[in-house]
Amino acid sequence: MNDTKTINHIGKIEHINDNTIVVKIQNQSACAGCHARGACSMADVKEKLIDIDRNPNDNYKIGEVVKIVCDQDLGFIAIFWAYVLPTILIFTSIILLLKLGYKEGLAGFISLCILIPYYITLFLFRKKLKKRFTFRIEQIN
Amino acid sequence: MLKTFKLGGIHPPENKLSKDKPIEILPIPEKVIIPLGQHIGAPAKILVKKGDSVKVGQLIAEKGGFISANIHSSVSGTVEKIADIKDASGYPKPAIHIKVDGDEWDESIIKDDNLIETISYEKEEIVKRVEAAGIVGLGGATFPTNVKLMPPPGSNSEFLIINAVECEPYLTADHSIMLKRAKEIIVGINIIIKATGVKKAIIGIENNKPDAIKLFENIASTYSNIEVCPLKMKYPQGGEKQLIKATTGREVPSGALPIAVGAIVQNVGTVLAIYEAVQKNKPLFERVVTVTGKKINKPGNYLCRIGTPIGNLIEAAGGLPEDTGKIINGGPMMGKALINTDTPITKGSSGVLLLDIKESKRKEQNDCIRCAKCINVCPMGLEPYLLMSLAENNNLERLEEERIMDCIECGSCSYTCPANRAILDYIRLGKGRTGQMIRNRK
Amino acid sequence: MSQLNNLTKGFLRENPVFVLLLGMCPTLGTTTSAINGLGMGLATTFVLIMSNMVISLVANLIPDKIRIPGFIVIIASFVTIVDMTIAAYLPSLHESLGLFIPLIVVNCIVLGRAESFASKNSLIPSAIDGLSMGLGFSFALTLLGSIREILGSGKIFNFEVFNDQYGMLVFVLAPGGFLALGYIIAIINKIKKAIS
Amino acid sequence: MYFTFLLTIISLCAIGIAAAIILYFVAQKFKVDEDPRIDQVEEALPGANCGGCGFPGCRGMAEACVKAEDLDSLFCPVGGTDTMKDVASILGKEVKEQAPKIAVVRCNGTCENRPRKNTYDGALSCAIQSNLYGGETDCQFGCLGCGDCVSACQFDAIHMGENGLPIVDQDTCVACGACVSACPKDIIELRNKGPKDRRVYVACKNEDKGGIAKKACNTACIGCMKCVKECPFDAITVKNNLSYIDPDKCKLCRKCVAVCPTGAIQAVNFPTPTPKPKPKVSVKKDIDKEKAINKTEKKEE
Amino acid sequence: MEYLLIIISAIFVNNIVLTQFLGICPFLGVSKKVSTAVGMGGAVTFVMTLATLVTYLIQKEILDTFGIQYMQTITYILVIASLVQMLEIILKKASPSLYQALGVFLPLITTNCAVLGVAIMVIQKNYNLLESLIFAAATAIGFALALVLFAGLREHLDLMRIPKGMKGTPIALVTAGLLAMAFMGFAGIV
Amino acid sequence: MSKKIKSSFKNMVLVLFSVTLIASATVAYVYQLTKEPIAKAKLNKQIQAIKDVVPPFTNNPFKEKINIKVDDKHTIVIFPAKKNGELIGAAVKTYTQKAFGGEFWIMVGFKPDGTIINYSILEHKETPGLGSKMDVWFKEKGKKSIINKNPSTTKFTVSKDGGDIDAITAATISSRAFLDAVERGYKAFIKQNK
Amino acid sequence: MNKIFVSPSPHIHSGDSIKKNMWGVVIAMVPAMILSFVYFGINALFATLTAVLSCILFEYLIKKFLLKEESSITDGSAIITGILLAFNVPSSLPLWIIVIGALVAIGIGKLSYGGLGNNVFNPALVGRVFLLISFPAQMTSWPIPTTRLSEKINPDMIDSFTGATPLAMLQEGIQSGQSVSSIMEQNNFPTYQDMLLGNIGGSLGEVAAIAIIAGLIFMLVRKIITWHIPTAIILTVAAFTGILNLCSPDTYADPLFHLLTGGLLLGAVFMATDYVTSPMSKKGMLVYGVGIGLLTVIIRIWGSYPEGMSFAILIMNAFTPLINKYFKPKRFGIAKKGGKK
Ligand SMILES: Cc1cc2nc3c(=O)[nH]c(=O)nc-3n(C[C@H](O)[C@H](O)[C@H](O)COP(=O)(O)O)c2cc1C
Ligand SMILES: Cc1cc2nc3c(=O)[nH]c(=O)nc-3n(C[C@H](O)[C@H](O)[C@H](O)COP(=O)(O)O)c2cc1C
Ligand SMILES: Cc1cc2nc3c(=O)[nH]c(=O)nc-3n(C[C@H](O)[C@H](O)[C@H](O)COP(=O)(O)O)c2cc1C
Ligand SMILES: Cc1cc2nc3c(=O)[nH]c(=O)nc-3n(C[C@H](O)[C@H](O)[C@H](O)CO)c2cc1C
Ligand code: SF4
Ligand code: SF4
Ligand code: SF4
Ligand code: SF4
Ligand code: FES
Repeated sequence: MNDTKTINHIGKIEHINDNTIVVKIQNQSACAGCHARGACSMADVKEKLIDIDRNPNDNYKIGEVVKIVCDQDLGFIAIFWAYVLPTILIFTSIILLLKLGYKEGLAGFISLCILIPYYITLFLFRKKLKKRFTFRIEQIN
Repeated sequence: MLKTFKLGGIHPPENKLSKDKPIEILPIPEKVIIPLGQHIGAPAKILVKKGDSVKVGQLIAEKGGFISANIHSSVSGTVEKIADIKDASGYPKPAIHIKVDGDEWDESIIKDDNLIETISYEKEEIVKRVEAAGIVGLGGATFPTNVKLMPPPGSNSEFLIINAVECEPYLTADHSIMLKRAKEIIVGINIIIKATGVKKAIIGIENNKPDAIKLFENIASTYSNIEVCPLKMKYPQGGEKQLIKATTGREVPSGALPIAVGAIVQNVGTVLAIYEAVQKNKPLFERVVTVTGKKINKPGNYLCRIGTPIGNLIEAAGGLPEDTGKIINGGPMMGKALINTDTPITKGSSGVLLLDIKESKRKEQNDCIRCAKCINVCPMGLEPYLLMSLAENNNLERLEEERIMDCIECGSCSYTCPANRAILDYIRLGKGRTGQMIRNRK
Repeated sequence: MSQLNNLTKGFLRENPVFVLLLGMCPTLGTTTSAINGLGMGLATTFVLIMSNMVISLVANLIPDKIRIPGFIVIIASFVTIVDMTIAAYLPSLHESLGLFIPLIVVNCIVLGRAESFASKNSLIPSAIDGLSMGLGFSFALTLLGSIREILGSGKIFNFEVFNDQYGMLVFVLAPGGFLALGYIIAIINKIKKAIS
Repeated sequence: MYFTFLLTIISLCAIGIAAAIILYFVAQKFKVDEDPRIDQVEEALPGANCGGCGFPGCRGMAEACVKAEDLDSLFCPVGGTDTMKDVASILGKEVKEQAPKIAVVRCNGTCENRPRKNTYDGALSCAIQSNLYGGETDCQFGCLGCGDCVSACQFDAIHMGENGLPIVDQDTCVACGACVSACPKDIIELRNKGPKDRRVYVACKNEDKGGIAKKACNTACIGCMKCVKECPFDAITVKNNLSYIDPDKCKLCRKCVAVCPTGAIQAVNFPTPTPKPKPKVSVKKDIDKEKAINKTEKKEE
Repeated sequence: MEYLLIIISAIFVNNIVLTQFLGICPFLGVSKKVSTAVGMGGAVTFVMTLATLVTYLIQKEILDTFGIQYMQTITYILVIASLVQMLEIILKKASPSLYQALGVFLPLITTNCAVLGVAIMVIQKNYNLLESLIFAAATAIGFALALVLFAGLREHLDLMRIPKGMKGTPIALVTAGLLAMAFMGFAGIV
Repeated sequence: MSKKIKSSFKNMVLVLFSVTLIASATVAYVYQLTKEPIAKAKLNKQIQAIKDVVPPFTNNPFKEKINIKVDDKHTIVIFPAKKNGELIGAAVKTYTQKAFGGEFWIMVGFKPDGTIINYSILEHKETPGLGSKMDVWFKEKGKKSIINKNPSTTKFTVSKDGGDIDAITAATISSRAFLDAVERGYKAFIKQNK
Repeated sequence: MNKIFVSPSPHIHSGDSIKKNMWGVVIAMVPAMILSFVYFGINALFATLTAVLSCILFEYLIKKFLLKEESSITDGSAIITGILLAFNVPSSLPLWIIVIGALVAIGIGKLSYGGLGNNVFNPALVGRVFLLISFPAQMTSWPIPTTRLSEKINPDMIDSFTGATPLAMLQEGIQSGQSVSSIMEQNNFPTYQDMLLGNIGGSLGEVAAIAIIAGLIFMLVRKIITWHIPTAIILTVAAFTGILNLCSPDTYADPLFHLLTGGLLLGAVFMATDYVTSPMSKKGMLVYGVGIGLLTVIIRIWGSYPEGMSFAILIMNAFTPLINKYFKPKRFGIAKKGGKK
């Protein structure tokens, strides 16, 4: 009975497949609140498609506006895998390489390359991760 | 060190003006008004029509659902009309109006005062009799008692806790019946023990009633399974979760019922009603009501019929004082303010309290100064100031996260707040809306 | 919409700083004095006008999908040019603006106007738009700079208004920037409301 | 010197091309298929983000407009028909004329008309008061006067009048409906604004039987059916002892006003006084006109 | 010890938002929820570190060797812009579910002046590679700290009765100013 | 408006290539134009700094400068000023790390015997209006001044610490740091001059 | 029958009020105030009067003319702000600076947020720190208590310690390479007894530890504040400086010294405890107190300000919403983490 706080996101149902519902969400950009939204960034306001496991006997319709809910902890875990761990990797490899007497340039380059196997590993584990990151869908009101 | 609950709590001035007053029997009024919804749950269904003549104790409305209760006539006479009255809820609700004519009791009721100690009924029979008698919790929540006596299958009921705390200021109704009907109450306890199969009964009494403590300790000493537990005074010790914590040290989990920790809580008045229903076949049609207030001439405890207009009680206690500002059905902390004295006494009315104008008026409300005093007094460990502002902003999701549904509406927070904030007003609003949201979700 | 309207909108109605809240970093970072604010504003104005003009010319030649990198390169070039020019001819201003000159590149106003105006309009309106926005930005920066300078050191454009013994240093420092801007925006909101 | 020149060009071009290639793939992977018309429509909308249209904010509405087959079911109350026309012209769609609406307070239970029987002293909120009881008067349907509607209005278009009833400022009200949903008693209704702001409506919600209603409030609708019989256009119905004038059928002839024995029917903004006014009726006519004579703002508690 | 000083300086003493005035837009724009702010911190840390690493290499290996330091602004901004976007593609390819979870959790982090600013600053400060990276990461943490504090304050202010005229940006700026004032207490620690 | 160019791969690469090409060419061109003035401005600043603190000279102090490396980041530079080949003084670029804002650099002019001729502030992060007052403070008269004083005869610490120089009001830290920098330059200069 | 009132329960109130609490604090500050008059003479009186009156005036004017709300000056909070502002400045401070401080405290620190209860930073400290940063010179020249002038002072040395608080003297000494014990043995250095009685240089209200402790006891007895925040601060500072002192007694002074100087007690008792800007739950208060303690010591010992209390409190004010969010009171019926249900 811990307080599991959740994150909600409004999206719209894009398709409904046999066992997933695909919901399109608008990724708020940093300037979501401002008039020049989309202008201030290198990247526009983007949409993301989210797959959600479907309960066979629900009755959502395409185009319906729904709420996507995921546990806040999941968000943090995602941040960890996507950002924190690679940062740590870069740092450890650079420190190690510099200690081993590599030149800065080379050390930097190698540690950049370390990210490649990292993402390959992520790729290999994608099924497992998929199980981890599940979302719920809720009707609005 | 006397036991009490740990978290929060306040010490409002007791003002138990009618403490030493014996129970007086109120003359039967000329007319009674018996509302159909006197309990939690579905209103009862009317069995009589205009012009019918009824006897005291006759079933006039039958329970309208699983959680509901029978209603019996409290007087003999004729049904004058069936029409809406504004009851304590402040909204017009259907009620049976009966014109009184003599005092003829239903034959099945045993009218004498003899103590019947042997319990000759089995479990199921007891529950049936309680159900038939229309008994609801007299501690204020008016939950149908028979439902409470049938713990859900699989639950393990260990304790019966008798709520003899009466922590509300001013009220002395429970105190007075404890002094007068102690023996019957003990039999009633035994009946409940038999019905529910609990191993032990604990009578929780606050130490502002030493006479009652002594009396019950004396009687209970002959029963190995009944124990008196004197408690240190603190409001809201009468709240069932607080009482369970104080007497057994167990904490009812958030969102759960007392039975989750093996406890069943009954008010002393309810116990007496159970005794009368089971042993004397007497339905619940009268109760003891405290009539009190600083300006009132004769504060006291009156045994009166359900349906008696509050005005009659006030008359008996010396009439409505000149500068009455508020008429409260119940105690000052949890009672409901009434709009006039026509409102009838119902099963759940434990007292009538009159406040003068000065006491009645609320002071001006200020912004919260975040003094945390409300947090310190909240017996449920909530953050009333936060709940209030979330409720003002209608942020239902956060309200749920902040456990607004745990609030027992004891009012300690509003009582304490130095900024005079109407905390509980808003919490109630938010609680209602949050509850609605949760129900919708299901 | 007349050109005049186009020209004046940047001052109050669509002032990039006070109303649109864009480019806060240079706004706060360079306004320790009126002159610095003005300098930064003019530098940005130059970049705005030039990039707006160039972009309005080449917008149709750039495929949509590399629109943004294309624009960035153009803007960055002008920024670099401005940077070098100031370094060459106004070395002391260059020193006080420091890091914020290269950061004009990421100033939301520049890319924002390129995207939302210049890429859809022709040369002249684009130039006017750039000028208008740029002047609005300069105006805002100068105003903020003057207020901070007066309160902070009793001077405005380096002219002594009162003895700097009475100046409140805070306003020259970081907190004062936030505070001054906060209250200016509050006042401007009030004025806008009074007008409408 | 030419060497630097060359180097500059080479390195920037290399980076530029690398960026181009990366961004090409980015573009391929993230098809931003946002309809540019959404932005245009959003720009055409007033940007009040009030939710009056039923969508979360103006952008939601813009999306809905772009996606929708026709615009019949979509309406921005703030911008009104004009805005919807603009939107339609952006999208090349038709727009149905929608009669402009305005919030109307359907209670006339002023202090004179509806005697106070007790004094409410709880938190200043209609929602809380209505949870507690029926109100200070004997009419449990009428306005409670704590001004939840006033605080709900984003447009500052509704104020508490001196008579304890809310008054809608007909120039500023955009008919967003926020007050309608805020009122726990359902007192406020969005009605057609009417030609020259003229409207006829029943300013009462009391569903009690005639006697009870009349006792509670001088100007209550008692469900006497006179207006129903009088109305030449069949615009009036009585349900639960309460009369209702269908704004789409009402032709503003004001015959009903004349026959109403309690003065529950209001006719506002007509130049001449109502024909044959009934005596003993202290109805304040043209309440809308005295919009906020006195801007007694709801005091913060 | 030197690294420790860099870290303390970047987080507290010379906090990027509160004293350096960089990254104000996201600071004012996305600081609505505490949990998001924490998440942003993680993301910004990675992006800043990575961007600084790449730009550092470019500076040393290309710009410095060829003597074309003046191309700094153009190259940096291009590199940073595409780097961030590339990161997204890679992440999406590598782990769609992770990518989706981030989408629900985080607002898009856009390359803002803070990233570019840090990349330029490490060159100006003459840091070596490791110092640069530590500085970048610590700066990002300082950014996150300011963001989280500010998000907390704003969540709180949302429930308060702020005067009409001050609501929104003005009070946010005033609060930021007072926060900056409080942070001046760290002056001189390094 | 006219048609947009399609986003085909070829187009994209081509267009971006041309954009970068033109951009880099332009920038490079402007660079060529401004290179000289920038260099001159930089030089001017340094020369000016030297000129500010030593009497008129005829040599090129840059050519004769002496670098004294202190550590990785700090190098004290001595610019000898000669008139007609005779050493008339030197401008010493020196620093301190004890400042309120971390470190700052100053240029101090010494007579050959170490007496201070003048000084100027090169770069600093001291608080404007407070620590930054050092640009004039130590030139003023009396106990504030360091001009014409010789660190070997005058105690170059603030009076609060028992020295002979008055600190800037409420900026003792900057004052200490300033004197520290002067002292450091003095020592380097004297050592070099021996 | 109009006089019958109807309202939701509860129908009675404890009678506690904002006024009672605020005036209680004012009373608790009286001893320290009186001692400040004794030590710093008429200047102290003027400073206090100016601060209090201008706080009240600004509160009245801004509320009335800018916010257009009912004035709230009688609730006493502006008076507290005024007194505390005065307590936090040297008695020699020009009065116009105090007026500016009051304007900042009330205008920026309090009423910009909507007044009592809505602000997030302690108004008096906002005013104080604003002044400290804006007018460092005036804010850091401390007159010596008049009572000290006469005794045991070597006239030659007056200049070297005029305007020095014990903390500043210590910091200067350490920077010039002396050891703590040698600094403290200098005969113009105040003794612990001096510090306890307030016989030292410093701001008006921070000098007399004993008067502040009296105020603390008064507020605790009257249940105006709880013990959590002051205790947490004092214990943290004592523990932290104690450890440092054990490690290197020459560079770090002992805990008692730190506790008795630099407004630590003043802050811990009167300013950190401000309801509005401190956390709500008991756990939160402890965390807040520990935070203030740690920051104070860090700023004092390693920062450039000899005195760190004001900054520490302001910084922790900023953390307060987060603390409130993550340190909830113990809920009834919620088992500790991990336990089921
Ligand atoms: C839907 C519902 C079901 C309940 N079921 C039981 C039950 O099975 N056993 C029981 O002892 N009480 C039951 N209760 C009663 C509550 O535990 C409690 O006694 C009642 O709400 C009054 O408590 P209070 O006066 O402390 O608020 C139930 C209440 C409700 C609303
Ligand atoms: C704040 C609060 C105070 C209460 N005080 C009392 C009390 O003093 N005496 C009592 O019998 N019930 C009191 N109750 C009701 C009890 O919680 C519970 O409903 C009752 O003891 C159950 O017994 P019953 O069903 O026999 O009424 C109180 C409830 C609450 C929420
Ligand atoms: C905003 C601010 C900026 C400061 N800047 C400086 C500075 O640039 N140089 C300095 O020596 N002290 C600076 N100080 C430190 C104080 O003035 C400090 O009290 C002083 O240095 C030591 O006191 P004293 O000079 O009166 O002995 C600053 C203080 C503040 C509040
Ligand atoms: C225990 C207590 C301590 C207070 N401390 C301060 C304080 O340090 N500074 C201040 O301006 N006001 C203080 N006040 C007054 C008041 O709470 C303060 O002005 C509010 O922050 C204004 O919203 C205090 C009040 C109380 C009850
Ligand atoms: S009414 Fe609710 S919130 Fe208030 S003290 Fe009681 S349980 Fe806590
Ligand atoms: S008791 Fe009142 S003033 Fe104090 S925190 Fe609770 S709501 Fe706020
Ligand atoms: S009065 Fe009602 S309908 Fe009109 S604008 Fe206000 S809230 Fe909307
Ligand atoms: S109209 Fe409704 S919301 Fe408005 S004051 Fe009356 S009862 Fe309240
Ligand atoms: S983030 Fe710095 S200008 Fe926008």
